[in-house]
Amino acid sequence: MTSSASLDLKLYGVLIAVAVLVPLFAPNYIQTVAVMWLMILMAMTWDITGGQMGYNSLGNVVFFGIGMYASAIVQISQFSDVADYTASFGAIVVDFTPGQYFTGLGLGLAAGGIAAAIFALLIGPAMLGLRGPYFAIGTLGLAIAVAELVSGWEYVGGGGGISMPVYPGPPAAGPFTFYILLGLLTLAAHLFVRWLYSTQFGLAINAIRDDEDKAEAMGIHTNRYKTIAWAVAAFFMGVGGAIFGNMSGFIEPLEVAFPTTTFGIFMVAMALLGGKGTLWGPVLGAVLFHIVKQVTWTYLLGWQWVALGAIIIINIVYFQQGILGWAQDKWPEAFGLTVDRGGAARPAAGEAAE
Amino acid sequence: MIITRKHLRTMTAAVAGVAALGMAATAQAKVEGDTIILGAAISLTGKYATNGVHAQKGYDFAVDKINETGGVTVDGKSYKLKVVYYDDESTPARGAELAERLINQDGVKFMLGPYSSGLTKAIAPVTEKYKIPMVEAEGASRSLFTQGYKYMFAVLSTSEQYLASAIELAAEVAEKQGKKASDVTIAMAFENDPFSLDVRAGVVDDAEKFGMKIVVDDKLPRDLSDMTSTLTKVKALKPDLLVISGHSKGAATAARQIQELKIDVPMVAMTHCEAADITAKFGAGPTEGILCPTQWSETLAYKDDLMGTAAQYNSDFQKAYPEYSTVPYQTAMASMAVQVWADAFERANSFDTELLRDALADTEMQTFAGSVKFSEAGNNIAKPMVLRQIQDGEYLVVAPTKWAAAELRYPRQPEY
Amino acid sequence: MTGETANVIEVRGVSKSYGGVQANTDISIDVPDGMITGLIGPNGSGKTTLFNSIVGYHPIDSGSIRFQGKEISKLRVPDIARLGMLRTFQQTRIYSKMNCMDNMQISVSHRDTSPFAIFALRDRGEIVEEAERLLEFVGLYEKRFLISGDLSFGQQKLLEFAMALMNRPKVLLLDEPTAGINPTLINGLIDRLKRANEELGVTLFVIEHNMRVIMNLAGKISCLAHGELLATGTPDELQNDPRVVDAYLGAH
Amino acid sequence: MIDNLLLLTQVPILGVDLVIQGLFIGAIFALVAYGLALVWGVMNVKNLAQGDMVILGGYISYQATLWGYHPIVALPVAIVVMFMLGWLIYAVIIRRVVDRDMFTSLLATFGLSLLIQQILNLIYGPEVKVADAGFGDFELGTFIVIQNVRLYSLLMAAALALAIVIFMKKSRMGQAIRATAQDARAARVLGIDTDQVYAFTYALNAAICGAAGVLVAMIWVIQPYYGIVYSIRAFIIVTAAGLGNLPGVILTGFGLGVWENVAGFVFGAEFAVAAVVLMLVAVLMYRLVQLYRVRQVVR
Repeated sequence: MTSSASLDLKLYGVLIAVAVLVPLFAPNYIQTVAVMWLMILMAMTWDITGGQMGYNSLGNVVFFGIGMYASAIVQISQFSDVADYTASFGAIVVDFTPGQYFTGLGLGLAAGGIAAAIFALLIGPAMLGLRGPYFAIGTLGLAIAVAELVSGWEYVGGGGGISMPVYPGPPAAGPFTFYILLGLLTLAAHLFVRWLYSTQFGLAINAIRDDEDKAEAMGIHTNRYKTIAWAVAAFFMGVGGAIFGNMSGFIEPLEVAFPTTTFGIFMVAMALLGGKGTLWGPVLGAVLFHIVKQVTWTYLLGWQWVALGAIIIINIVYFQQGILGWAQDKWPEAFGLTVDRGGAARPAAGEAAE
Repeated sequence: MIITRKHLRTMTAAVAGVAALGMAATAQAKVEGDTIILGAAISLTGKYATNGVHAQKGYDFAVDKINETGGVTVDGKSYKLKVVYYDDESTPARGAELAERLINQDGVKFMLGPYSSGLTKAIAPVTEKYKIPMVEAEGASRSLFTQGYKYMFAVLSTSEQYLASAIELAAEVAEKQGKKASDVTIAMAFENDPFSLDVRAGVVDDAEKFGMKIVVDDKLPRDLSDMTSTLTKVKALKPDLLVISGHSKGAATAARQIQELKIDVPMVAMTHCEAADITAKFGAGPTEGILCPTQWSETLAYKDDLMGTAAQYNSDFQKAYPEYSTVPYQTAMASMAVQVWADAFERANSFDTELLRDALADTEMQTFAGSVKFSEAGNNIAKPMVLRQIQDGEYLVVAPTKWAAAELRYPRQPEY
Repeated sequence: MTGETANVIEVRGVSKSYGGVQANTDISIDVPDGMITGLIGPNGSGKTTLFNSIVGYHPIDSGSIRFQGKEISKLRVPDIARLGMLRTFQQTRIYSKMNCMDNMQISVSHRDTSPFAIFALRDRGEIVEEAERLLEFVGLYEKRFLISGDLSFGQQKLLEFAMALMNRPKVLLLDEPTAGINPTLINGLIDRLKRANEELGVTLFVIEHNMRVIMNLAGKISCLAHGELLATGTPDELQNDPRVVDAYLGAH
Repeated sequence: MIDNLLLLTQVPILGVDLVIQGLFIGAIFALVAYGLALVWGVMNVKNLAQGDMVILGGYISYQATLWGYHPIVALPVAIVVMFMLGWLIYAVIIRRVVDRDMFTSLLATFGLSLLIQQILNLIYGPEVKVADAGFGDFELGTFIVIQNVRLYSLLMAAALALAIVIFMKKSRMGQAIRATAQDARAARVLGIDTDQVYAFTYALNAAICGAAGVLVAMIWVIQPYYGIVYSIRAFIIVTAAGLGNLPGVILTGFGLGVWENVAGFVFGAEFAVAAVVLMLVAVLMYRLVQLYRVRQVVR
């Protein structure tokens, strides 16, 4: 197991190196790489329930949107009544001092994470009772329903959206700040998830994935574990949504906050591409997916979505275990798994291999 | 440990991939040889793509026309224009990302706007941040002009004027018939998106001004394909005026279902009639009498040296793009934006973005599509909105009176 | 006969029907503390249904089930498991994508629900020791880092048994522990069941088809037929009970 | 909302109108949902591309109008073309996901749905298209207008459903499909080529969608991205009605159509979609409570 720990260290090194080198040598790519951090975060947090616990959600994007709207409400209510602000169609503009702005931003990010986590804790016990495809369909429905409800909620501007407070200071500093925030969040989330998987909790959600009825029969508090796992994912998605909302500058329900059929599905595709249920698979999948997306978008204009659809199909149909899953099957030792090579094990008390 | 190295190699490759992308794309610049590069993120796919394509064709048509007639002269040298497009997929997040990309990676210094207010709202903060001037032709939401943007100029009239003229017209008609304007009842159906809600705000303001009563106020979901429930309400409440806005999709759905449910409201106004081509889709009979606000009409008496008169632009464009039976105003506005840029380059006589911004701010010109003079906020205050009515399958200007080519037919007498 | 020993499970007048089929009718069985009790009966006689009623898989129609004197017929599976009553499955169930050690570690009892327990690091000394000891006990120590799904069926059964012991239950309900196991290995298994009962003090309640096994194992046996309790007694008594012999002969 | 309810009590005929129009919408939903129930029940494939196949059928009828034919001509054409296309999709993609876990088919067909959308977008562009049937209408009383095209669609949907039911009962293939749905392994033992059955079932579903699409294009509007609307409703109906329950699917389809129309009227159109999707969540929750393995029946 120590080899995998040192491997982890190296990989963190690579990620941090990328995070430092991009602003230094490719400052034009800050925005693109910032979105890449977000993609990693999405794939990784999806994998907590999807890969490790066997609950394939198609609606985790709901936490992203809730976090975004929670932060918007908190940040705007620092200086104005939210309903007045949205009803004015952008006529109310406030120049912030950096102090005010960052206080609001800090509160907003916290609110985003907390609101999303609370939402997960509230709906978790009910939604997580659904199994298999019903959970997938139910969560998809939930995400669409919340998006539609927010669209009809005039307090937050409904379908008209909200302009977020403008970043104070020089123009290049804004993206850089959000780049750093997203990078740090992703790193923190990964470290947290890595720790989580190393605890009894990680084993419990793996057990639920492998056989939930057995886990119940063994007395595991399955509902508690499932709900907490989803809330952890929700918290990070919520903070991610809050940062992304501020980065975008303008948010609205259907396409920015709750993009069910884009980000919502991408996060699943990315985790599957890299290999679900592994620590680094979703990271690898997100990086590759993002690069492929950027390349097709640049060089296959008009065909990019066709390419994306084809990639998802090929990935799912022909290559389901994902890159790391495939590698794990091929070189199990490198992942700390032991394989029976026959004869190695001592036949124990008359129990020979059958 | 085999996998360790493998693993690392994959990661390195990924990093290298990102870096390679960076190297590959920064080659372009604002001016290459004798070509001025303009940049635009436009909706070529997704739900705004119909109008996105209309706008793109407008840009292309004007660029071709300018290049054919000698290009743009800056500092004694003649330059051709070229537009770099990216597809924003009709999503604001994508639009903002692409604007960054155009400016940062492609080195574009002169921007043309995207389609729709939502996208413009997403992109304007970016262009503003980098102090890159942008002339936009498709973002009419008035909230764009309350943000204090200094580098954004819009050639079109703002969205609250879209249907406001219909309200005024309804008030006029009411008074002519000896009723009070405040007796007029209005039914509204607006798509739940930034643009349409802005149009709605303009209608609400004007209705309040006249003291009119709003009896139906529905917001249509974005993937609407059926507005029966809204129209049923309209049918029961018999308002004097029905106003609808929901891009091309909303216009097509509304036109079809107004016919199907035999809605007999005396005055119906909706945006995007031309873009949705409702007369061709459903025939002249059912669409008779529908009022369509437009930024431009080929019957208006504007003209300029490049395009000639509005009518000439209309026929030239149809020659270039025979698939168009009528030229949508989105196209005309887009062409106008390119003309504004060309004019600014020549007046500034420089490629300095600050000088160009000032030149744009000082613009005072007439084009085939109307006069241009920007307010402090960047919107065009020299061009009115006109209201056309579908009369026997033709779009005829009925208001304002100054431009009217036909009498208003009231009440509308459709054949269902 | 078991007058002196307290009964750890008391089933009283339990009936259960599924969609019109009466699976259990008015069944009363006692499972004395610290002993091995057997449950036999031909196929379809309602043995597994009774097990499921006891461990909380479905509601019962009438009757009462007590565990250590506490009424449990309205509790759910995990709650009952946490009281200290576990069951194994006829179709062996383990966490097939995890290795044996992880299977063992997650099988510790879940009575402690403090955050410290939930988020405690795995691979802690005492747990590892216990897991290794029990794997040794069932003869799977050498295979402890194998993915459990790759084990043979018999080994999976042993692992499931070890996992149950890891939980330190008071009572363990075993559903056909020898089904599908190579007959030559059955003696080793019987031996382990007995040792678990004697050395670890776990009360066993065993469904078994194999008469030889159950006669060898249990001190007291109940026989079901057509959902009704036919007879209860020592192995000898049952073997000589004509009703039991009839039930089996009639079934075969 | 109160206003709308008041209006409904003042003009009760409105309610009748809403219900009638809802039933027409529901008929199409039911047809699409029945196809989904078929593939879901027989081969355990959750076809997220269901709605996109409907839209594809719609474009076939639009293409017919471009060539100068009446859109109704496209009905048999769409059935045949979509049947063949369904077979092809089965052979290339679905065959490989049939036996996989349940999530796989969801995602694979999501990819398929992206693909169909985008290809339609490339061919026809994103504009809204319609195929006008011009069947006219008649009035029911003084208020309610009924479009003949909707009435015919309802009848056609009913005829189609009936034909499928008879097919399932009487034909060899239909019997094979039902056998496979009950127990694929047993069907194989009995000598049924289940691969063939699966291919046929998926193709049949595609054909049903194609037919529904033709009706959709004649009644509403089509656009490459409209598929999701029909997919979601089909999933709601099948989830609520259960598999292999044709009367249930049809009733639920009608119910959903009416509910969507009435909810749009009462809560305002902006909540129509939310009302429908929340219905899905509510149905799932209800089923969950039903299935909840508590010792005592939930009170």
